[in-house]
This record gives sequence, C-alpha cells and structure tokens, in this order.
Amino acid sequence: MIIDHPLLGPRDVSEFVYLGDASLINRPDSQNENAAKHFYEYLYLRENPAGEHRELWYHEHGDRSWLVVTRDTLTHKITRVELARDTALAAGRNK
Amino acid sequence: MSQINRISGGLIDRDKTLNFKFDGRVFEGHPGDTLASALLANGQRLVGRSFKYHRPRGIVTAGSEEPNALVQLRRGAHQEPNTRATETELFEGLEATSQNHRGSLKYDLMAVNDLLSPFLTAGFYYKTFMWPKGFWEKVYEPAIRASAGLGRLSGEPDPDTYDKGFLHCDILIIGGGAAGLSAALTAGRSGARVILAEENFRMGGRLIAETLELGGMSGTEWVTETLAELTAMTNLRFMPRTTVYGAFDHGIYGTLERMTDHLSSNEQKPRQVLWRIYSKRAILCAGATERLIAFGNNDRPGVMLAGATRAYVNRWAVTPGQRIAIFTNNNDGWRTATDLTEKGVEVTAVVDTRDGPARVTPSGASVVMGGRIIDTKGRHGIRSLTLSNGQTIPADCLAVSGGWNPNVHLTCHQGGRPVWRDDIAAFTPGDNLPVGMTVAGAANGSLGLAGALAEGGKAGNVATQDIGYSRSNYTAPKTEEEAVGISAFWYVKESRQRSWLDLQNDVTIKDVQLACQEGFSAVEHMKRYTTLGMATDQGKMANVPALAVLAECTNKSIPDTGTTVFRPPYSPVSIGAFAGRSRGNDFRPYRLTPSHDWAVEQSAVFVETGMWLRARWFPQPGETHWRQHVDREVLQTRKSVGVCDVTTLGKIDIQGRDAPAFLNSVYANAFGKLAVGKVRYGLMLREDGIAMDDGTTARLSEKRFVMTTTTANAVSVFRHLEFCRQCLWPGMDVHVISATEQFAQYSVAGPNSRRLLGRLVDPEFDISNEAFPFMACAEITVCGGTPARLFRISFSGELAYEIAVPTRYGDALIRVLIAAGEPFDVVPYGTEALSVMRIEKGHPAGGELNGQTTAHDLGMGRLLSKSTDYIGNTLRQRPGLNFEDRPTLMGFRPVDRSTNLTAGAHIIAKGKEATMENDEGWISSVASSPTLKYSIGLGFIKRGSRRLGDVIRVVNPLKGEDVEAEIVSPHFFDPDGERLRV
Amino acid sequence: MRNSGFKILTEALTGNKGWKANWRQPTPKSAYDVIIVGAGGHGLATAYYLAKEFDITNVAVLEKGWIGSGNVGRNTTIIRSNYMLPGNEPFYEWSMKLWEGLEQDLNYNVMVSQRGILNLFHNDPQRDTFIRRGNAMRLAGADAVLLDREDVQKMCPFFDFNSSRFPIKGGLLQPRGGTVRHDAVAWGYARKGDELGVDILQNCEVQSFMIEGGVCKGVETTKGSIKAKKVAVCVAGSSGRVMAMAGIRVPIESHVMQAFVSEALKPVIPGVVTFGAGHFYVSQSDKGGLVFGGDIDGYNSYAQRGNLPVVEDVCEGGMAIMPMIGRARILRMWGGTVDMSMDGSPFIDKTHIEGLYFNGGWCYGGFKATPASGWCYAHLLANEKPHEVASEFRLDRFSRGHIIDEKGMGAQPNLH
Amino acid sequence: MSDFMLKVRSPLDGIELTYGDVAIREITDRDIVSIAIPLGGTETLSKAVISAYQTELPAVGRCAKSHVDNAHFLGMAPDQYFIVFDRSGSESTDKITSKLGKTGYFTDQSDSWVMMRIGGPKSRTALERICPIDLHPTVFPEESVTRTLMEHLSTIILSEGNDHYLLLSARSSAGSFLQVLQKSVENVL
Repeated sequence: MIIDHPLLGPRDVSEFVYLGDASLINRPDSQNENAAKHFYEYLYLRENPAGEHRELWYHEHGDRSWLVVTRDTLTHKITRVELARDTALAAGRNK
Repeated sequence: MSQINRISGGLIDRDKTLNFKFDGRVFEGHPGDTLASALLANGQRLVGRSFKYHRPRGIVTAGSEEPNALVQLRRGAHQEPNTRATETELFEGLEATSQNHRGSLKYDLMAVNDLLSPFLTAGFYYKTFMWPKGFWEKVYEPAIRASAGLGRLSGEPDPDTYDKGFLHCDILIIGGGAAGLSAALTAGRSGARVILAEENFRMGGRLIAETLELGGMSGTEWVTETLAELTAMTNLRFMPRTTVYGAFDHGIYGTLERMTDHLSSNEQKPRQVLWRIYSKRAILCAGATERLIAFGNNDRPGVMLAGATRAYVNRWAVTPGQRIAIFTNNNDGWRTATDLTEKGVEVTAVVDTRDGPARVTPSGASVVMGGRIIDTKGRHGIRSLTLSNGQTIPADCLAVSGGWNPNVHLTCHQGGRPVWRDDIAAFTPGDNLPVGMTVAGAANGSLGLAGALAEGGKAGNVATQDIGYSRSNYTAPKTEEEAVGISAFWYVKESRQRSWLDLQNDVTIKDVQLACQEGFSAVEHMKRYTTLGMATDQGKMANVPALAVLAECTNKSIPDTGTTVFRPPYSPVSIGAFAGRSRGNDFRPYRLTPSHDWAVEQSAVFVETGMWLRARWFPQPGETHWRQHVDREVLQTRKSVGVCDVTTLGKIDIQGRDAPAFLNSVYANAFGKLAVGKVRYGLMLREDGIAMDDGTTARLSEKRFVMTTTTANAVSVFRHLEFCRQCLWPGMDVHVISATEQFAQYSVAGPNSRRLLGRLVDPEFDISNEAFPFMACAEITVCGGTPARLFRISFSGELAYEIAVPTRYGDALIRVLIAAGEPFDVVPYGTEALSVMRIEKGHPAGGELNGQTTAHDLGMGRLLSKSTDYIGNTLRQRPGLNFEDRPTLMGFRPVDRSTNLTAGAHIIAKGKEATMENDEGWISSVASSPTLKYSIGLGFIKRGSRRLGDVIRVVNPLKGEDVEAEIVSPHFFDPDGERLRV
Repeated sequence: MRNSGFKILTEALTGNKGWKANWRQPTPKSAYDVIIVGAGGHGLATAYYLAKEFDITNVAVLEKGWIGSGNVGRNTTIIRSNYMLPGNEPFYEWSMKLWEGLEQDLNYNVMVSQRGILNLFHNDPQRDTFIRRGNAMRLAGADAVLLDREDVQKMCPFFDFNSSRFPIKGGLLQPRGGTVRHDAVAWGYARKGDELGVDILQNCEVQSFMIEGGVCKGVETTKGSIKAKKVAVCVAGSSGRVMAMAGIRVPIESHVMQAFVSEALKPVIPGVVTFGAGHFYVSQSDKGGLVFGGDIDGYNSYAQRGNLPVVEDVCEGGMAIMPMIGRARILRMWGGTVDMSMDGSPFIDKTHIEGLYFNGGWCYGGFKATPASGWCYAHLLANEKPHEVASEFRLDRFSRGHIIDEKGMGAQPNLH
Repeated sequence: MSDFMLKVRSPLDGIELTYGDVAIREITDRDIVSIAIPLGGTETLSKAVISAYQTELPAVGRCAKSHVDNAHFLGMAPDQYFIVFDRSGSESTDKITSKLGKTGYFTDQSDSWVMMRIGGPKSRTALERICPIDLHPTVFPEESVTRTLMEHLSTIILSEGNDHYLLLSARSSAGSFLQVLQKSVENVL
C-alpha cells in the first residue's frame, strides 16, 4: 500500500506503524461520572467497518506525524489523509 | 548422435556449442536454447515422473506453465528443485537431474502406484488409514510422507545472494510480446517513464515463435526493429528475465528479475533481485496459455501443446519428433501443420474435432475431421495414436491445441473475477481490475496478432494521456488476421483409458467426476478434493478443462459453475528472493554501544537485547564458568566500584512550557512538582491500566526534562508520547525527540563510585553527598571541559551514578573510567551482573513488566498519583485488575539454601497437587546471589503481601524440580536503601 | 455409508460407482431448534456435537458460500495446546484431546499428524517465558518439553546455528502438536453432522436477524426466512459485520492474515517450527509443500489479500533460521480475514439478545480450537451455561477487567 | 584539572571508499541540532532565522541553505527542523542559541547520526536497491530531504544534486549501515 502523506506525498506503507480506529483520538473525560463505561467503549469497542474506515497511522520512518487515513477496508482504497494533530484540534482537543 | 532433432533456422547461436548434463549424460546445445529445447534437440523425450502415479512424462510446453519437465538444476548446495526446463536458459556446464523416482528415471520403482490407481482415487486417503488407531502416525503417514514432494532441497544453506530494489515509473508494461512492444512504443514515445518487463530472456513473445508476417517483415525482424527504437529511449527501462508475479495495492507490482541464473557462475553478484515497482498505470500484455484436450493416456512423453511445438520448431530450430501428429479443436492446429511441413518435418495426421473441410493437407498426412483420439501407445514416449474410428496413426509426437487461455492472473490479484467468453471458449479479464491496470492483446482475449498490435498501441496511448502526457503517433503494422475458429471441445468421451487434466498432480476426468458424485461439486471443493490446479503450474492448463468437466457433471454452464481466480505469485518465486539480504548476520542490523570496541578488546561475551549487542560479562583469565565472571563483577561492584554501559536505555528529550503537565499525564505518578536538578522514578501505564514501562526522568531546567525508558520499549514509548502529544493533547506546548544515540551513558556503581568520578569531574562541580544527593542530576563538564550529564540514580542498590557524554566521547570515556578506577580495582560489569544486582534489590524488569501486570501487582500501588488524570487511571480500576487473589510481586528464597529456583517455575501450596487449579503464581526472575550466597527469585503469588514468611513449593515439571521456598520481601538486599544515600 | 479399507477395495473393483454424496443438499425447513450461522469448521463442529452429544438434531448450518470456505479452508493447519493462562490452556488442551480421537469419531481421516511443534527461543528472557508456559501446560495435563540448543540441533540440523543474527538457544517442544488436513475437518464434521440429521444449507446467506422485543426468533436469508429457537453466530472473519446486523458491537477488529505454500519438496521439516526472533512458522504438508506464515499485515481489512512488507518479513524470518529454503519457491500466497480480539483470546458467549449467541474472536488461532469450540458452543446452546473450559471466553470481560492476554500486548488487536 | 582527556571518535572513523565512479565518505565535521517550534512561535522563529541566517525556513521535505556557518535547514516534520552546519569549537546548541535566542527548543543531534555522502554516476542505481523513495530528479530534486526506511534502518536522505546524496542513519548501527551501502554499490557495479 501507499499512503499519500499530506506533506510528503506518496510513501510506502512500510514506513508507517498502524494503530487503528481514529476515534482513539477522542479520549474520554476521566472526570465524567460514567468515565468507566466511556473508557471501556473508547478502548475496546472500536469501529470495524467493511468499507470506509478512519484510522490512525504513525509515520515512524518518516516525519513522525500521526495521520488520520480514510481507507476502505474492502478495497484498501485511500480517499483522504490528514495530520492527526489537525483532526484532534478540529475536534476541540486543545487541552 | 548429437542433436538429432535440430533443424534449420531459429534464434540460436550455432557458432557456439554448450555442453550440459542431464541425469549424468552429456549433451550439446547452443546459446539461445533452453534446457527443454536442447533436450528435445537431442531426442530426450522422457524427462520426469508425475507426482502420484509416477507416470513417465515429457516436455509439454515451452514456457512457465510447464507441468512435467521439472528438474533438479545444478549440484550440491546450489541445487534447485522443481526448475522448469522450459524456462531454464542453457549455459555451459549446466547440470540437471530428473525428479521423483526411486531407481532410474526410466525404471522407477514407484511406478507401481500407477497399477494401484483404482484404489488411489481422489480423496481416497480421507476414507481409510484410520485403523487401528495410532497407525496413521506410526505407519501410514510416514509411508505417505516418504513419497511426498517432487524435488529435493540440498539441506545446506543457499550459497547464493539475493537483492531487492525499488523502481518507480509512470507506466509498467507487463509482457514484451506484440501487445507489450506496441504499448511500449506509444508509451515510450510520449516521454513517460516506462518499464517493460518480460518473463523470457528474449523479447517478442509469440512473434518470435510463429511465422506470422507484419508490415512486410517477419515477426523476428519487426521485434528487432522495434527494440532498436525502444532501446534508444532513455525514459524506458528494459527488463528481460523479469516476471511480474503479483499486483499489490495502489499500483505496486511484485517483480522478480533473474540476474545470474542463466550464467555458469554468478561472480558473487545477486542471483535474483526482487523489485517492488511503483507504477501510476500498468498495462498487462501477458499473452495467453494454450491448453490440452483430455483423452486416454494423453500424458505420455511426446504429447505437447501445438503452440509449443511451433515455438520449438521456429524459435529454437528443434523438432520435438520425427513424425508428428496434430490434434486440435481450432485453427491453430493447422498453423502447426503448415509450419512443420515448411520445415520439412513429417506430419502424420491432423485430427480436428470440428467437422468441415480440411484446411490444408500436408503430404502423406491423414486428415480426420470430426476426429477423436481415444488412446496413445508407448510406455516411455508415444509411438502411435488410436482414433475413435479405430484408425491407428504412427507418431512420436502429438501436438495438441485445445484453445488458449488469456493470462488473466494478475487481473485477479485484487479480487477481480474473470468473465467467460463463448467465442474463444475462455475466461477474459472481468471488471474490478487492480487500480490503474488495463489489459491488451491475448491476455485481453484478443488472440489474433492484429488485435494485439492495435490494443497494445492504444493502451499505451490511453495510459500516457491519463497521467498527463500527450498522445503519440502509432499505426499498427498490417498483418493477416486469422480467426481462432475454436469450437469448444474439452475431452474425448469415448476414451476408456484415464484422461489427464492436471498432469503434474495426476488428476483425471474420472477424479473430477467422482468428486462431483461425492458432493464436492463447488469448484473449490472439487479442486481441494482432487488437488487439481494445486501443483507447481497452479492449473494454468488444467483449471478451465476441469471446470468444463465439472459443469457437465452438474448440468450447468461453465460461467454458472464458477470461475477460476488466481492468487500471487503468477509463477513461483524463490523464498531467498523474498528475504533479500536479510539473512544470517544481516537478518537485522546490529546496534553497538559506545563501549563496544573496548569491550571486544576485553574479550567480553555479548548478548542480543533487541537489536543491541551488549556485553554480558567480562571473563578473566582462570575463570571457567560464567557464574565466576558474574559473581566477581557483582561482588567487586558492591565492594568497591563497577562500570556498566547503559547507553541502550531509551533517552527522550522533552521540552516545552507544558512538559510538566505532559509528564503528569503520561506517568502514573506525579511529576509536576519535580524540582530542577532532580530525578524521579516514573511508572507509565497503558490506557488499559496495565504497566507499560518504567524509568527515570530528570528535570534539567524549567522547561526541559530527559526521560529514560527500558531498552526494550524505547521505540514504543516514544511512539506513544508522540501519540499523546499530537492526538490527545495537541494544545500542549511540548516536544519530544529521541536522544538515545546522542549520549554514551555509563553506570558507575559501588561505594567508591564517587571517588572514581571525582577524578574525572571538573573541579567547579561539587558532587559531594550534600551538594549532589541521591536522585540529583546536573549538567557538568568532565576531563577538562567535555560536557556531560550526571545523574545520581541506582539500579544496583549501591551508591551509584550514571554519567552521560556526547557519544563521540563514549569510547574514550569507558577507557578513562577504567583508568581512573584503577586505584579502586574498578570492574566492568555486564548485563548479567546488572540483572543479579537489580534482583537483589527487587527492581522489576522485563520479566515483571510483561504487559500483564498492574502497578498494584508490582507493589507500586502507593506510587499512583491521586489528584490528576493520567493514562490508564480509569481502566486500571476495573474489578478484574484489583481482585484480592491477583498475584503480586514478592521475593522467594529456597528453604534449603543449596537448591536453586528457576524462572518460569510455578507456585503450588505445600501438600497440594501440582495442577492448574492449584497454581498460585510463578517465578519471573531468578539470580544466584553472590551477595547472599543463595538462589533468589522474584515472582508473583496470589495475596502475596499477606503471606510473608510462608513456605510454598516452586515447581518446574519441565525439569522435574520441586523446591520449597519462603516468601520474602522482594528487596533482598539493603531493603532500606541505606547504601544509596551515603 | 461407512468408510473403510474394505469399502475402498470393493469400490475400486467396481469402478468406484458406489460412493455417495457426503452431505445432502436439503431445502430449508421453516424452523429449527438451532440455526448456526456459518458452516466453517467451528459451525459444523458445533452442529455435530449438538446432535451427537446433546441430542439436538433439528439443526441447520447456514453458509453464504460453500462449506469450509472461510478460515478452515485457508490456514496453516497447525494444532497445539501450548498456552499459558488458566483461561486458555485447559480449553486448548481439551481441543487437542478431541483431535486425538477425531478420525475414529467421525469415521473420516482428517490426517491428525502429531509430529510436534517446536517454538524456538533466542535469549534468556524468552526461555523463562517459555518455561513458564511449558509448566502451565504441564500443570494443565498437556505435554511440553524444554529443549536446549543441542537437542534442537539433533532435531533440526538444518537450522542456522552458526551465522544467525539471533542464535538459537533452545526451544519449547509440544510433541503432541502438529497439523491436520484443514479442509477435511470441515468435510468430516459436515458428513457426520448430515448423517445425524443436521441440515447443511450452502449458498444461503443470512441477511438479517428477526429480533422482536429483545428476543431473536430466526433469520432472514437469501433462501427465505427461517425461524429458530436459538441462533448461533459463528462467522469468524465476518463477526463484526454479522453482529452489526443485530446491532451489537463486538470487541473485535478484522485483519488480514497471509499464509504461504511452497512447491512440493521431499520431506525435510519434521514438525511445526516457529522462529522466536521474527515472524515465521512452518510445517510441511503430506504433499511436500512448505506451509508457512508469520504476522498479520497489521491493518483492518476485509479484502482477503495482503501486501508485500509482510511477505518479505516472513521470508526473512524463514531464511534467518533455515537458509536451506532459499531455493525453494513460493507457489501460492493468500490472505484471510481474521477476527482479532482486544486481548488475543476468543469469545463463546450469549449476547444480551435472548436466543442470540456468539462465537468468534479467534484471532489467527481458530483452527486448532475447532473441536473444543464446537463442543463448548454446543454445550452453551444446549445447557445455557458455558462449558467449564470455556467459562472465561465472555464478551463482557473487558468491562470487568478479566483480560486473557497471553502476550501482554494490551488492547491493540494487531499486536496479538 | 582532571588527569584524563576524552578523545573524539566519529562513528566510522571518517571512512572513505571508492568503487569505480561511486564514492562513499563519512562526513565528520558537521553538527546537527534539532529545532522544535514552540506552540504558536513559528513567526518568531522564522524571523530569527531570517535575521541570523538570511534564509527562509523550508517546507517539510525541503532543505534551505545559508552561507552562515554553511548551514542547511532541513524540514523534518511540521514543527521540527534539523540545522546542519560546520562544526566549530563551541557546543552546537550554544551556537544555535547564540544565533536564534530562545525562539525554539534546541536539541543536539550531532552524535545521534552517522553522516555519509554517496556520489557518482551510479549512486542512484545503487540506492535503488535500498531506498523506497523515488530519487528521479524530477521527483526528488536537489535540496529535497526526507526520512525513510532502508534495509530496516531509519535513514534521512538529502539530495545534493548531480547524483550526490547525503545520508543520515542512526549512529549505533553505523557499521551495519555502511555494509548496506557497500553491498548496494557492489551489487550494481
């Protein structure tokens, strides 16, 4: 596979390390009264679609960026690649 | 007589003669020959034995689809099993032997299997060999295994080397035949970066195997002219002897280039190179593969594909026989007759399954329209054929044309399913092709030359325009088009003899019918039950006829019965090529510590820890056992001072305004208030609450920390920190960068460590106990101004320091430390002594931080930060991680001090049976403590902390050990840490 | 129809005309006591044990394609019970015991071949972990032997003992481990289940579950609606997709696992061998092919195909320990979808929907579990409570914190 | 004053090798400092760089050159640069601090890497065997820089133009990296 890095262009998948479902960005608030449930769902009940999947990849042998890659798990077609930091900021995770 | 079947013409170099050996006999051939063409030239028809029945077999094809002519190539450690004679380029001194026989090739003792064939039907083994129980493994299976397999591995390491590489192009053209060359012309003329890969050693495909004319030239002339233009292009890379074996995601093609396989000696150069080709577009011009018609005893040596016959005659100037008959269901058979006649080879008969008039009548030949061959005669090679009308035809070679299968293999590698075309009775590429791929020529079902030339040229133009190049001029040369005119005909029903579908695996029509009868009527069931298509040729010839037989059994059409999809590789690829250089010592890189050269000088013994090589111990003259090295290193360190290279620990430079907050969140214990100039132990959890890693983190300034990690987790912790920084808390001003390699770091431990360091540290820095107490850190200079970092931390339990200098001084520093330590009898110590001392101190390491233990399990519950949120804080509180019975870390020592504990042993209560129900824990690390003079262990035991002083059994059924041991504090040595603070 | 040597003999002499279809091709009934979704090894085994051990024969096994078309049809055929944790080891050891009697039980030779499985170790910490594991096996009644370097050298002289980057220090051997002819397992269970009255419905894809008031009452299929008192899902590889139809999220990711087979070679490898410093395991089939694999590709995928980095990594591992295979060629590579659970261990459990049961999450180790998984699932379906050796395979274990994590990798499926 | 002196050693002791027209040479006289941009501090840093080095900070994947200390700024990541410059007497980070003040977080990386230069007509052909990056001049022109994976080693590659490349690989595995390079050249000669 090739991941089209938003800053570096197309790069072989062997430069990357996979983590999984991009919703791992959305770490729950531990102060919430249902924190235990939220953390359980956050960590264990991940998206696993047969189709478009937003997922986290780390460019370990590249620029060390975490990326959010939108990839179809049936065809492996990649339609979008973003810097995870931007995604996280857009999701309001600025502290 | 030599080369009795050699005829005129051909693309061989008759000026040079090459000697080669087959089964010990010496033969001659010429450059340009394959092993197969040279064997045929010498009249050698019998070349191998089939897999199951050990039937005599000859050469059937002229390409990579060959099912029969598999030989053991070369000798000794270079021997290469299952090598296709049809693909093997002849070289001087080539040695080949035939495979799969006991006794000689001609008189194979295993041929008895053929007589037993009524019992050895498809799937017979599932129905028997079950009685008496236990006989399968002791009697039947070993017997079956003994006869398994075709070729033989040498059993020695492969002496050749392999390499890999990466190529990038706009357009990859797969196949250098008529379509591929035409595509290369248009693609190349546009200026795009083009790669043309051809499996054969000679470009041209069928053009150099046929006598077709194009543009007023012979095929060979046109190929030569075209190559002249193409080779002049700097934007085009030619790759003959190169098989594109797989289509992978996003335009990546797996490709094998055979670099030196065709040479007598490779002169130390890689034998093969495995390329990963990154392409924007690919044009598949892989041609087509001919198939047989099944009839009685159609597997005898001498039965050959008609197209292969022509290739041998035209390209290699070899006739496969002196009297050749032809069996066809399409016009190709007739072309064979014409070519043979033109070369003066006797054609004894043309048998066409179609009705209608004969197309030509070669002189002396019988022509039978609507004819059927029902049997062949000749044990080691055919002598005659029998027709359904009773006629017997003499022939020592039978050229069979059952139609052509487009080579759609690569179109299937990403889920594409071929579609059936009745007009050519074959599967052609479906939709769902690999992204960026188009197919042209015979591979696309355009079996004629004109179609191939036109489609190839067009495909090149379309692809270049697609990616932004301009169209180039191209007019396909004129050629005489001839329709295939196939009338599907799969097998001769009238045959009473066994009719082969899969020649290598010995699958016959009856096997397929029996599979169907037994309910294995799904294509995949049939294939798996009969093993059809699973031989080294992957059913390139057999799959479609078998599908036709199955369709008949199930009363369905071929497309309704199923299709046949292909998986990589297109043709088999050596495992060595996939491994490339990564074998032996080059399997993975070595990481060497800064003191490595020095340690080698000291005759240190090394140990692999991840990629690192670390000194394990430093033997001294007179010592005969490793325990002596380790005991000495430990005792001397505890007595005076020892030095150990600890560079391999991960070091991460952490800077930023929010660095304290960041550390507070990634560590389970509090870090926010760590003072500048201080170090603290840190425990990091995973989000699931399990301990992830530990280490110390020092605060060098307000905004700067340096974290250490374990050697094993340096990379994963760094990745985790980047995740936290970029994904979880992107609003924090914090940066991390690895500094593992930047510093050479040595532990200096023992009562004299301060005195030793005092000889190095520049005088303006006060390292007295008062000025530089336990857990202090500072940036200092040593040896007259060399910058260094000093940490007063201890893994050994002694007064100890870690000193770090930029790695360029690392080699010098170890030498200086040893020199400066001379008055104190300083000892270098290795990882083993390090481990003994940490176990004596009860510090957890890999055996304890194994990804399954919590802070509580490790006895560090009290360390956990109470006020803040940190990774793992929520889920660590789950009941399953906190129930009373969870094993916790304790120390163990044998009641009988002369006995030893074993890491990995389990803990059972006294008087209880050693079963899993009674299992109370395990020993995770052990050491023979030279300090305490007995064996000690760390381990996990249920309700550990409340069982201090209890005696339990440490059992090790693997070694038959059962030792009584006392549960003690894990801090065996200096439990109050007095030695640390002096 | 009993298989026997005599039967083969008489059939051979009469043109093999008397062999019958191994299973019927029934039309679906309108209702069954139990519907099993998925006719793979586990599903067919479940049906067989339901009928044989629990006298529940009004059973249908629904398969969207042909039986055995899932992971039982594409795996590296290894059986072993070399686990460490109490939640796992007794289960896998029991599975091993069932394998050992399976041929006689099914009257079908699935070629259980206990030639041993050898896990190599290359350093002391690895050895200690293997000792812990080997002892856990022995405590659970399984067999395990610790080999030193010399023992390994005797057994596999062709390993690279001299120039290897990570020298072989020894190995943990389970002599009873080995291989089984994988397709035959599906066929053997199907044949015998069919004989006991189980309906095997091929080309019958489940399209939805009939769930009314929190109770599952049957399934809608491409062959119409079929009612059932109990619906048992057993579709490893598609678990997420199928359970989503019931509105249930399972703690599973779908990953691609590749495997490889070489051209047929004369026998060289004694049993199953695994490399301890990389990703490679290998055995040799009865036909002579080296059957090998390594790690999963590592990203979510249902595409049933893998990519080159893993192919190369696996072959590097192979060449690292046995450089004699350099000139052997890979004949075929394929990728299957595997259920990777969050701790590397499976599930056999009820769901919160009454009448709906779940079996899945086998990661890449489902094949060896086939007999015990079938038995334990049948036990759960018949008795409404888990079998004692499968009592930890609960869907709620993550929320409770009762993780069964053999490798200590945590909630990261691609690392198990 | 200490009785001991610490001598400097470069990772490969300054090795120089020539194979036909391909040359491999270790560079030992350059320092490397990582510059991380404080959150929100891009502009401040950028200005400081312009004033001290008379050059603009490059984009990720590009290199910007300055005549001051013969410095090369390498765009390594969205918030990180490497500055590679001629070694002088002073400590590398002190040197950068003296130029840029506290406008960035500086980390000395001089000893973290082995720095190699490979040059000559066949150097790209040799790198084809190990480097997955397309090094064709139209794709990876002079002053392109990136990190990638070569034979299991994370390696930074900078195009110096005209079939010359600068390679940075981890110092601890410098010996293995040298072998990788040598083998690549030998295999294509």
